[in-house]
Amino acid sequence: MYLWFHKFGSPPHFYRIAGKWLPWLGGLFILLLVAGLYGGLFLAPTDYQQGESYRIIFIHVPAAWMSLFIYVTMAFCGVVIIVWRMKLAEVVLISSAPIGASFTFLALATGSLWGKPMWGTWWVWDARLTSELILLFLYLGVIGLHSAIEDKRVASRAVAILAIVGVVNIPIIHYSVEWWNSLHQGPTVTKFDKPSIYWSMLIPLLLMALAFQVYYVLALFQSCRVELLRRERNSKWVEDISDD
Amino acid sequence: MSDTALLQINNLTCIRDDRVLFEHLNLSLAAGQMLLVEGHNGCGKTSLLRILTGLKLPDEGEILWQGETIDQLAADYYEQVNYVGHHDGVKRELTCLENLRLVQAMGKPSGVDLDDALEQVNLYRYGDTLMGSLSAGQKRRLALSRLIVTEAKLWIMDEPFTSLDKSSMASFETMFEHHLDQQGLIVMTSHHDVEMVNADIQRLNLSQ
Amino acid sequence: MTEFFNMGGYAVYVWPSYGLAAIILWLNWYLPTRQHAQVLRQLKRRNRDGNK
Amino acid sequence: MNRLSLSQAFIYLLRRDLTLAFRNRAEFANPLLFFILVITLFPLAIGAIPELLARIAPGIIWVAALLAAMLSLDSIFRSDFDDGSLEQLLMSAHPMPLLVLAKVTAHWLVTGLPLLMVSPVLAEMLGMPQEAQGMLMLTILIGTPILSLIGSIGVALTVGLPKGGILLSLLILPLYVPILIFASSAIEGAAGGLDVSAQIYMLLAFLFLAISLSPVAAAAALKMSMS
Repeated sequence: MYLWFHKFGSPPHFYRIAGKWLPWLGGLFILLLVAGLYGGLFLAPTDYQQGESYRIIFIHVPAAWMSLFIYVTMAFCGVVIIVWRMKLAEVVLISSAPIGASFTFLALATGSLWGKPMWGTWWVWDARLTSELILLFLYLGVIGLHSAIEDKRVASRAVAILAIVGVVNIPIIHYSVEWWNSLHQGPTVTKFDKPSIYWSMLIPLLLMALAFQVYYVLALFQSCRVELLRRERNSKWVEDISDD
Repeated sequence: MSDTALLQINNLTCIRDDRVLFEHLNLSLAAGQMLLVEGHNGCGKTSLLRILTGLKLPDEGEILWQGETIDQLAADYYEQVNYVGHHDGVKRELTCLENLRLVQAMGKPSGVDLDDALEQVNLYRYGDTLMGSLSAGQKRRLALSRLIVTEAKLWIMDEPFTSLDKSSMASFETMFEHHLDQQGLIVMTSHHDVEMVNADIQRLNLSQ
Repeated sequence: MTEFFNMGGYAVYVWPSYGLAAIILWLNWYLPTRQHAQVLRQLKRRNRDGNK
Repeated sequence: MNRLSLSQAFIYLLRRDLTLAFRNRAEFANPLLFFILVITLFPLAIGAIPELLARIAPGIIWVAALLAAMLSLDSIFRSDFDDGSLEQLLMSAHPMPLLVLAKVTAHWLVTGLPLLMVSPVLAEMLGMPQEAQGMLMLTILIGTPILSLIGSIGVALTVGLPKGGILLSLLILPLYVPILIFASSAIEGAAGGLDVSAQIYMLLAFLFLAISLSPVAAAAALKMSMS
């Protein structure tokens, strides 16, 4: 296991393997996406309260899940960076940040698009939206710090620390925002009231979540490959690759 | 060789941006020896010194002190190291004596009386003067006096003679020789010619 | 079909959501792919010049 | 001679930083003046309507305290970084998290404590009810050390950067959200005569968490910033 980890973690090996996996991951993503969209847009029945507008859920919820999942992945990479100084983790961490930030943005934007017909306004200080907004700031902080430090190995260690500090704070922020929300607004109409979620809704939702997950790996691999080439431009293996 | 070597540099590589400053550097330094790092500007002298202090991480390789990596030793290593860098590391808003007391508080104090130490670097009369009002050379002398007031086996110095005049340079050279006689180790860079005839000096030229 | 695109009157909210998702997913794929090609081109030039 | 014990080293560095602050007192008065000024601006901007001011006073005071803390943070490590004292501290024989804690404590004593002392005056000016004023002071007493502690991580990460100021606020302000929420709600609750022990316990929990974790993170970040 350790050997595998070690081998997979070596930049040239990762570069090659990731390149090989890309088409397969792409295919899997398209498959899941088509199935999820078909299930979500055609098969799932109309919600009796929200009408057709609830179909935003198939984008919004998976995006929100991913936004959290990616941040946790980044913090995990952060631990690996600090403890083992593994180069691949540095690349994964910083390549994840823009993807995570865009999922967070997507969750916010779709939340707002959903909120307009439900609440009659584009923005409500709903607990989930608010913590998602703060999460977006956390992502932007990681990206900003990384781009501000010139030496990329130093920058990686800096964002590793930041990501770990962030992940310790995320549950605290999340629960305090939720608590604040319950205090100030009383029992609001939370849109995730789950009026008995049907299997026909849940399955497309899970399919879409899976599709996003695969997409994350796909996009991550691609941007990791770029970042690896940039960082290792002086090493032998990059020279060999670009010689072909 | 390796069993008498206190400080060992193994396979050290340092890359800055696109340039390889040095690659696969191997060296060892025994008690009573001095390493003089030479080379033109930007060739990685300061980087090498900072890697030796553990402040900077090498791109490859490791530093061993008495057979153990300095990462593992951490505070145990720092107790035996004194570093004088580009910056003097003294506070303008404190007096000479206050600065020295702080140096002692943060390190392992030698038994030397602070007034004697100031006397030795020719700053006795400025003991209660704020550092901010002293000249660059005087500040440098105070920075170097940390070598006297704390007890450390390994001295790492980056251009220790900057802004010093001939006579104080000579007196510091005597001090360095004395340290080597006491089985101490020195790693330093210097633009000035070092005239320490009796010392066991290894030279490392990073430009080549 | 029109009924489907109409989304029960919520088309203005549903379709932009899906459209935005499509744009964001596409960008996250397209940008690194383009950069990848760019970096490879740079490296090729450098290699032909023969300097390290 | 032996090196100092941990507590001696802590006290020594704390005293040194307090001496430095005292000799630079003009610089350390600025965040306090900023705090007072920002609060003065609110009645001018939204109108001197007593009920409204009293209603939003906890929020105003806490947001101003947050911003004042942000502004003062840079001074924790800046001068030590510039003159090379920081690398000497990192190479000291004492554990760095302890030294960071000493510096943060000194920082709080010279920037957080003054906020605590002027806050009742400002609360009175904004017409905050008596029963809320005690709670305001309590939350500032517990809350501002957390601001300094969390802030020290952010400064440690950005101290080596030429333009770290704006970035620092992006890194730190989101992490301040829970403190802001619990502190202002405790004051509001107290003004309404409610039991706010839950909020106070939460703030205390944050404080202990911050004391135990943030010096370690800040020390790691400083080491990173030096390389």
